[in-house]
Amino acid sequence: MWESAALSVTVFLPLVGAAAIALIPHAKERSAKPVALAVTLATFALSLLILASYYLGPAGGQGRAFIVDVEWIPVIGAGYRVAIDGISMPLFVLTNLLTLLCVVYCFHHIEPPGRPRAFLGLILLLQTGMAGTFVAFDLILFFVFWELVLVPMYFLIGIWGGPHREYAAVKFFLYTMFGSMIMLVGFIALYFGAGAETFSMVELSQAAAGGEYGIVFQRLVFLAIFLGLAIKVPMWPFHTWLPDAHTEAPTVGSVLLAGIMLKMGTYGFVRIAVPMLPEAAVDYAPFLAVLAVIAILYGALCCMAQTDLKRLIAFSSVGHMGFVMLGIAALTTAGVNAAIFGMVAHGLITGMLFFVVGSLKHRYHTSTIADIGGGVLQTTPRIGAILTFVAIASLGLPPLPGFWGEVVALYAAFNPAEAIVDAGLLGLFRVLVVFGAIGTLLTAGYFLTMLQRVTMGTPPRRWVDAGLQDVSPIELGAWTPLLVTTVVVGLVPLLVFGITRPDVSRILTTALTG
Amino acid sequence: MDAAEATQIDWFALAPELAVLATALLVLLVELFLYGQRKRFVNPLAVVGVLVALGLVVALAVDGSDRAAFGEMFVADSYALAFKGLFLSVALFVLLISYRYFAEIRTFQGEYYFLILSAFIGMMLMPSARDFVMLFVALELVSIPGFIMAGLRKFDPRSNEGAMKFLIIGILSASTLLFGLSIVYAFTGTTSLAGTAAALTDVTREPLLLVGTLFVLVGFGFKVSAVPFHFWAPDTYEGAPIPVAAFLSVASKAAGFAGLLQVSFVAFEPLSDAWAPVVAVIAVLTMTLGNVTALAQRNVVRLLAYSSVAHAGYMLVPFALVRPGEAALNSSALSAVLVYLFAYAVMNIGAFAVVTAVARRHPGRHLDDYAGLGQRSPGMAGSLTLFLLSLGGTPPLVGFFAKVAIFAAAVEAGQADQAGGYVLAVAVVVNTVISVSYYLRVAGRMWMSEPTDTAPVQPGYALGFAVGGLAVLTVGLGVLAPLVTHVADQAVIAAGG
Amino acid sequence: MAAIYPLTFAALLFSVGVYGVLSRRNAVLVLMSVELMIAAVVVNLVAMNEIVATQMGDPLLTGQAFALFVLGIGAAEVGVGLAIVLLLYRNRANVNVDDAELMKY
Amino acid sequence: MIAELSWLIPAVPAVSAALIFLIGKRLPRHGAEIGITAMAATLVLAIAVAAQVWRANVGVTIDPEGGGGAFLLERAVTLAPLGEDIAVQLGMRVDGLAAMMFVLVALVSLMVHIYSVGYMHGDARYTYYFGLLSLFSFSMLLLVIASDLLVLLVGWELVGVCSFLLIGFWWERKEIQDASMKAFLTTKFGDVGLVVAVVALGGATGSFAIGDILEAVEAGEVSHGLLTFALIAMILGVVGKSAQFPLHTWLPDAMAGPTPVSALIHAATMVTAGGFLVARLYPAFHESAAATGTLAVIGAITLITAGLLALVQSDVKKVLAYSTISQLGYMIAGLAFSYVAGVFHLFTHGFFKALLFLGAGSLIHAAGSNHMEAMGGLRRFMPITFWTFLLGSLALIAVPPFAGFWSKDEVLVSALDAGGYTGILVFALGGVGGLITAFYMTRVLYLVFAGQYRGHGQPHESPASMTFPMIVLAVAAVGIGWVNLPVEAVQARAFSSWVMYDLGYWVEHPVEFHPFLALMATVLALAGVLGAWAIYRTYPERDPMYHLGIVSHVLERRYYLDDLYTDLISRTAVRDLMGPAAAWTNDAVLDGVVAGAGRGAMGLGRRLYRTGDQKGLEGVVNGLGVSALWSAARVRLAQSGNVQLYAGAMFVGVVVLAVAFAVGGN
Repeated sequence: MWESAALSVTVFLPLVGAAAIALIPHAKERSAKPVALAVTLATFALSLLILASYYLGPAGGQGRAFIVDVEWIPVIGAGYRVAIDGISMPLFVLTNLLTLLCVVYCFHHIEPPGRPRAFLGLILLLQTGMAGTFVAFDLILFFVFWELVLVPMYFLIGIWGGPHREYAAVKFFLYTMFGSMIMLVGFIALYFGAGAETFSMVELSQAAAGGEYGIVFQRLVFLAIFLGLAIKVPMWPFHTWLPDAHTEAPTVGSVLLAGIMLKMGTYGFVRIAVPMLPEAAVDYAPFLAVLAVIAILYGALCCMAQTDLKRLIAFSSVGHMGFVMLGIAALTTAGVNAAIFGMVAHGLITGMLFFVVGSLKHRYHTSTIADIGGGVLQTTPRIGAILTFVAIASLGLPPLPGFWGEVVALYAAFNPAEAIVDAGLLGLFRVLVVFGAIGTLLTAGYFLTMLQRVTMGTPPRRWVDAGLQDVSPIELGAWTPLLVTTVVVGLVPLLVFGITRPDVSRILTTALTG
Repeated sequence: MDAAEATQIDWFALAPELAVLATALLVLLVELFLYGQRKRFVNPLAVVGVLVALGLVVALAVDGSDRAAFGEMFVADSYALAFKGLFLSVALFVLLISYRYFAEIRTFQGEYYFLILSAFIGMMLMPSARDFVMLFVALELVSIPGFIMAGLRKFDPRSNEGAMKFLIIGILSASTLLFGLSIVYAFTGTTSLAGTAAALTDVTREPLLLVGTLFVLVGFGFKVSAVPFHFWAPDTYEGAPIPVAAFLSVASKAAGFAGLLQVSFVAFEPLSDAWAPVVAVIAVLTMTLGNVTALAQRNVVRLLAYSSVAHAGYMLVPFALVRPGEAALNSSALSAVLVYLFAYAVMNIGAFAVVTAVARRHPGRHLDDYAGLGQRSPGMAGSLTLFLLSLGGTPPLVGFFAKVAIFAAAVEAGQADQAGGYVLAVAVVVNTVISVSYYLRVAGRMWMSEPTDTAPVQPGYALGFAVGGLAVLTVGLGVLAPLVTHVADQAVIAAGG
Repeated sequence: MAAIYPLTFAALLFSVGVYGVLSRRNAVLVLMSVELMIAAVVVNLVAMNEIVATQMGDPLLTGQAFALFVLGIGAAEVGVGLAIVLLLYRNRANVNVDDAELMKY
Repeated sequence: MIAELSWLIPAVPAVSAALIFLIGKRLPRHGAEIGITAMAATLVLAIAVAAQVWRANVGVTIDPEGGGGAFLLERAVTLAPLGEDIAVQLGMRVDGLAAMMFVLVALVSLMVHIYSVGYMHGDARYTYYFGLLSLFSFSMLLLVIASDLLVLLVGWELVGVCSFLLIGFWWERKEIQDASMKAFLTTKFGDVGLVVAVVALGGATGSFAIGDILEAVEAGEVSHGLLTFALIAMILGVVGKSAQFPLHTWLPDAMAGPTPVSALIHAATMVTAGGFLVARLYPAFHESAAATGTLAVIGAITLITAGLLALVQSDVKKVLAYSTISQLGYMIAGLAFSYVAGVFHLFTHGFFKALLFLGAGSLIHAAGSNHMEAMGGLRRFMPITFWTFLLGSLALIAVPPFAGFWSKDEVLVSALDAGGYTGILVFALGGVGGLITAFYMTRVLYLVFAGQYRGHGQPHESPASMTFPMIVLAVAAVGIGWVNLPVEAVQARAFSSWVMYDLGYWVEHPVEFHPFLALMATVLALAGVLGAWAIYRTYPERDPMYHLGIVSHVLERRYYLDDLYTDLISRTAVRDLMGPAAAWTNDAVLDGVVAGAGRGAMGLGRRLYRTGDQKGLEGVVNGLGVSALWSAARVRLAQSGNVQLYAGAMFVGVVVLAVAFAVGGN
C-alpha cells in the first residue's frame, strides 16, 4: 500500500491543497497561508519518509522503488508510470524542501498585489509539476508535469513581478514552450522508433541499449530533445529568457525558478537524452562540453556587467549550470554524479541567494547595486553576513557544496568516457578543463566585487536614517534550514554522492556499454 | 443494387435524426402560442429533444451493429455514431449558450431554434452519408440555416453583411463542389463513396478527373474555412450572434470535417498520393495565416475566428498523411482528426461561451473589455484561461492530447519514410508557439491589468452551467484522455454500398 | 455522342457564372450568375448520366436524380440569398456587394 | 600512540571557532579565552606528536640501499565516492613534515592569539576576530594534515578566505576592501593552476590520495609530459599563495589587515603553504627537472627583487612584507635543490618573522603610526620590544648562531652543490640577497630605535599580553636553528631526519656544511649591516660624534672613502637607483598587469553583455517576435472586406491548386 501510494500522494497532495485554497472564500484570504503551510509541511514530511524507506526498505538505497505502472492512454501506450531512484531522490526532496520554505517566506512578504490565495495556490500547483517531473517514468507523463510548471510560473511572474513582468512572463512561456514542443516531437519519434511502441522510459532505455535506434535517427531525435532541455537549463545561447524571468519574478518565484526548474532540464539530460540516445550523446558530447564552458565564462563575464543584484545572480546561474552540463558531457559516472551534486548545490545556494536579495529588495525597494550603495553589513548586519556567506558559498568555496560540484565536474571532464577518448577528443576536453577552472576565478571575481559594493563600506545616510529592520524571525525560519543543509551537504558530500552513484553508474553502464 | 433494397428503411438507425426533426417542428409550432417572456421556453424544449436524440444515439452505440437505410446511402456505424454524439453534445451546449442571449434579443426565437435544430439534422446526416447525393444534401442542410442565422440580427448591418458574404462564398463553393462531383461522376458513373473508390483504384489519371476531385475538396475546404477559402469566416463570426458564431466555428466546421473525412478517406483514397501533398500545403498555409493574422486582432471574436482557422489547419495535417492502401497509417490519421475535433469542440465552445457572457456588458467584444476580468469574476476568467491554454495545447488539458494525436500521426508517417510528416510536425510546433502568444495576451489582459469596470459578469444559470461544464470537460478529458482516444480509435468507417 | 461536347459546354457555362459572380456589383446579378453555375452542373449530370449509364448499366439513373436534388437545393439557396439581399437593401438602400465592407482585416 | 590522535589537532580549533561564533559574545572575555585554550591544547598535542615522530626518525641508522623507514601514519575514511573507482577521502597523513608544521602553526597561532588580546583590545568586532583566528588555524592545520589532495585544496581555499576576511577586517575603508579583494583574487588566480593540477594528477593516477599519487609517480605510471604539466600548473598555485614573483604584489597590500594577522597569516603560516605543498609532493617534483628548474628561477628572481624593494619602504610593515616575500623566495629556491633546505628555512623563518611582525605591531601600537619617520629612539621607551626585535632581525640577517643563519646557509650550500645554471644563479643572487637583507633590517633598526623620538603621542611599552609572545618567539628565533646543527657533538642534523619523508633519500642527498661558505655569507651580511650603519647612524639629528674636534675631523676625512663608497654604492646605486627602479617596475608594470587584468575582465564582460547578449542573442529572439507581428500587420490586409475579392482569391486559389494538381498528380 505505502509502496504504491506514497509517491502519488506526495506529488498530488499540493494539487489538492491548491484546490482547497481556491475554495477559500474571498473574505478569509489570510487563512490561505496556514493551509498552504500545512500542505507543504505534510508533503515534505512524506518525502522524508520516502527517503527513509528507500534506504530501509527492500530497495536498500538503489534501483527504482515505489514503482507504479498503470495503463493510462492505452491507445498511444502512455501509462501512469512513477517511481523514484537515486537520481530523482535528491531533487525530489529538494523540491519539496524549497517549496515549503517559500511558503514559510510568504508569511513574511508577498509582492503586490498580494492576493495570497492565488499566489499560494499557484505555488502549490507549481510544486506538483516540479515534483512530478522528477518521478515520472513515462515520457508523456514527464512532459505533462514538465509543461504543468509553465503556467503557474507564467502567472507568478506576470502578476506579482516587476515593472516589465508581462514581457518577461510571455518570453519565458513562449521560449520554453517552443523548446518543449520540439522535444515532444522527439519523444513521439522515440515511441515509434522502438519496436515496442511505448512511452515507458525504462523500456525505451533498454531498447536503446539493445541498439534499436539507428545512428542517424538518434542524431535527429537528440537534436529535438536537446533543444527542449537546453532551453530549460538554460545552456548558452538559449539563456536569454532567464535573466528577464529571474529579474522580474517575485522572490519566491525566482527561488523556485532557479532552485528547481532549471534542474528539470539537466535532469532530462541524465534521465532521457543520454540513456535513450547513447550513441548520439557520445557524438554530441563535445558540443555540449564546449557550450557548457562557453556558458561558464560567458555567464561570469556578463555578471561583471550587471548593475542589478537579481540579474547578476541570474547570470551566475548560467555559469553554474555550465559546470553541471560539463559534468554531464563527460558521460562518466563521476561526471553525472558531479552534475547532480551541482544541481543540488545550485538549488540550495542560489535559492538562498534569491531569498536574501528578495529581502534586501523588500527593505530597500530596489535591487540596483548603486542604489543600495553598500554598507549593508552596517544597516542590517545579519542579512549582510548571510549574504556574504551565501555569496562565498556560491563562488564555490570548499568545503561548501558548490566546490564539490565544480571540481568533480572538472575531474570528470579531464577523464571523459572511453567512447569520447576513442573519438580522439581527450585533448579538447582537457583544454576545456583549463577554461572551466578559469571560470571559477571569474566567478570569485564578480561575487567579491558584488560583496564589496553591497555589503562593505559605509551606507548612504538615507538608509541609516530609514532604520531598516534586520532579519525577521520568519525569514530566519525560512532560511536556517537552507543554510544548515548547505553546510551539512558540503561537509558530508556523501549525502548526495552516496545516493546518486549506484544508479548513475547503472544507467551509464547500460547505456554506453550496452 | 436494385430498387427493392434501395427502398428498405431501418427506422431505428434513423431514430436520432427523426427525434431532432420532430423537436424542430414542435419548437416552430409551440413558439406561435407563446407570448413575450414565455417564448424563451422553447429553448428547454429543444434541449429535451436533443437529450432524447442523444439517448437514442447511445442506444444505437450499445446495440453496436452497423445499420443502414436508403440502400446504404445512410449508414449508422461506429464512426457515424461517434460524430452524432459529438454533434448532439455540441448542440446541447450551443442551446445553453443561446438561451439567455436570444431571450434578451426577444426576436425570432422559434425560428432560431428551428433553424439550428435543422442544421443539426444536416450534421447528423453528414457522417452517415455514404453517397455523394446524401452528402450534398446534408451539407446544404447545414449551410442554408447557417446563412439565415448569421443574419438573424436583422437590425445590425454588420450581421447582414456577414450573412451576405457567408452566403455568396457558400453558394460559390457549393456549386464548385457540385461541378467537381459531376466531373467525377463522369469518370465513375456512380455517386456512392465506396463505388467511387472502387472505380478510382484503377483509372487513368486524367487531369480533368484530378481537377474534379480538387473541386470537391474545395467545397469542403470552404466549410472548414481552410485558406484560401476562409475569408468569409472572420467577418461572418463578427457579424453573427455570438452563439451562432460558436455554432459556425465548431459545429458546422466539424460537419465539414466529417464530410471531408468520408470523401478523402473512402472515396478519393485511391488518388490520395495525388491530392495529399496539395492538402499539406493548404494545411500549412491555413495554420500559419490564421495564427499570424490572429496576432494583430483586437476584437476577441475575430481573434477566435482566426484561431479557429488555424485549428482547421492543424486538423488538415492528418489528411495530408493519407496514402493509398496504407490502412494502418490512414486509420491513425483518421482517429487523430476525431480526437482533435472532440477536443476542439470542447475548448472552443467554452471560449465562445465566456465571450457571450462578457458581451452582455460589453457588446464591443474588444480585448480591453477583458482587462482585470480575473478580479471582476474569477470563475469566468479562470475558465477562459483554461480554454485558451487548452487551445494552445498545454498539458494536461484536452487540447494537449489533441496536439499529441496530430504529432503522433505526423511522426508515424515520418517514420514510414515520408519526411513530410516531420516537416508538418515542426510546422505545427512553430504555429503552436505563435498561437500561444496571442492566447496569452488575452489571459494576461484578464489577470495582469487593472479592471476598467468592477461589476462582475452575470452569465445566468444556463450559460454558467455551460461554462463550468466545459471547463470541467477541458480538464477532465485531459486527464482521462483515454475516453476520447478510445472512442476515436473505435470509430471506423464502415464503407456502405 | 461524345462526352466532350456537354463537358465543354458545361465548363463554359460555369466559367461565365464565375465571371459574373466576380464582376457584377449588383447582388441580384451575382445570384443569377450563381444560378448559371448550378445550371452548368445540371447539364453535366444529366449528360453524363446519359453517357455513363450506357457504358455501365446504372439502373437508378443517379445522375438524373442528382440533378433534381441540385435544382431543388439551388432554388432554396437562391431564395435565402434573395431574402438576405432584401435585408441588406433595407438597411443600406442599395444592393452593391462591394459596398459592404464594414468588417475587414 | 599519540599520533593516532593527530586528527584532534585541526579538530580542536574548528570546535573553538564554532563556539566563539556561537557563544563568544556572551563570555566574560568575549571568546578570546576559548581560542587561547584551544590553541594551547593544540600546541600540546602538536608537540606530543612531534616528539613521537622525533623518536621514530631521529638517530635511527639506515643502510643506504634500504631507504624508507621514515615515520608515516595514514588514516582515512571515505568522504564520498565520486565515480566508478574514485573517491574523496577525509584522512590524515602524519609524517615529519606534518609534525613540523603542527608545531610551527600551533605555536605561532597561540602566540598571536595571546598577543591579540592586548592588540585588539576594545575593537568593535573583537569576538568575530578571534573566531576568524581559530577558523584560520583550523584551515591551516587541515591543509597540513590532509591525506587527500581535494581535502588539501579545501584547507588551501579556506585559509585564502580567512585571509580575505582578516585583511578586510576593517571593511569600512575602501583601500582595505581593495587590498583584501586583491589578495584573494591574486591567490585565486594561482589556485586555477592548483585546481587544474589536482584534477590532472587525480585523473592521471585515478586517485586523489597523496600516497597513491606519489606511489604512481615513482612507479612511473604517469607520463612525464602530463606530470610536468600538472606540476607546472601546481607551481602557479604555489606562486600565488606564497607571493612569488610575479604574483607577489598582493602581500604588501595585505598589510592593511591587523598586524597580528600579518604575523600569523602573511609571515609564518599561510604564505608558506606554497612551500609546504611542494615539500608534500617532493618525490613528484623530484621526478621533473623542468618543475624544479622553474622553482629555482622563480625563487631566485623573487628573493632579489623583493629584497631590493624592501630598501625603499618607509612603512615598517611594508619592509617586513617585502622581506617575507624575499625569504619565501629563498624557501622556494631551496626546495628546488634540497628538500631539507627549503623546509628548514620555512621552519626557522616562521618563528623570527612572526616575532618581527609582532614587534612591529607593538611599535605601531606605541607610536600610533606605521611610518618610521614617526618613530625613532623607541629603544628607551620599549626595551623589551627593542631586544626581541633586535634578536629577530639578527636571525633574519642570518648572523650566526641565530636561526636564520643555519637555514639560509643550508639553502646556499645546496644550491652550490647542485650547481648548474640554476644552482649558480640561486647561489649568487642568494648571496647578494643576504647583503640587501642585512642592509634594510639595519636601516629599520636605526630608524626606529636609534636617536630621538620624532612622532607625536606618548610611546610606552606594550602590555604583558603582547610582550610575552614576543619573548617566547625571540627564544625560538635564537635557538631554533640549533635543531639542525651540522656538528656531531649533539644529535647531528636532527631536523633533517625529523622532517624527512624518506630516510633513504636523505642518505643519498646529504647536505655538507662549508665553513668557508658560511663565513662568506656572514661577511656579506655584516657588510650590509655596516653599509646601513654608515648611512643611518647619523639620521636625522646631529651626531654628537661630530663635536670631537680633530678626531672627528680625521674620522670624517678617514671616512671620505667610506662616504664615497657608501654614497656611491649603497645610497646612490642601491637605494636611489635600483630600489626605485624595482619599485617602479613593481607598481607600474606588474601591479598594473594584475589590476589591468581585473579591469580588462570587467570591460570585456560589459562589452560582451551589451553587444553580445543584449543585442545579439536577445535581438534574435525578440526579432522573431517582431517579424511575426510585422507580417501579421501585412497579412491581415488581405482581409479587405470586399466579398468579391474573397471570391476572387478563392478562385485564384482553385486555379493555382488545380494546375499544380493536374500537373503533379500523375
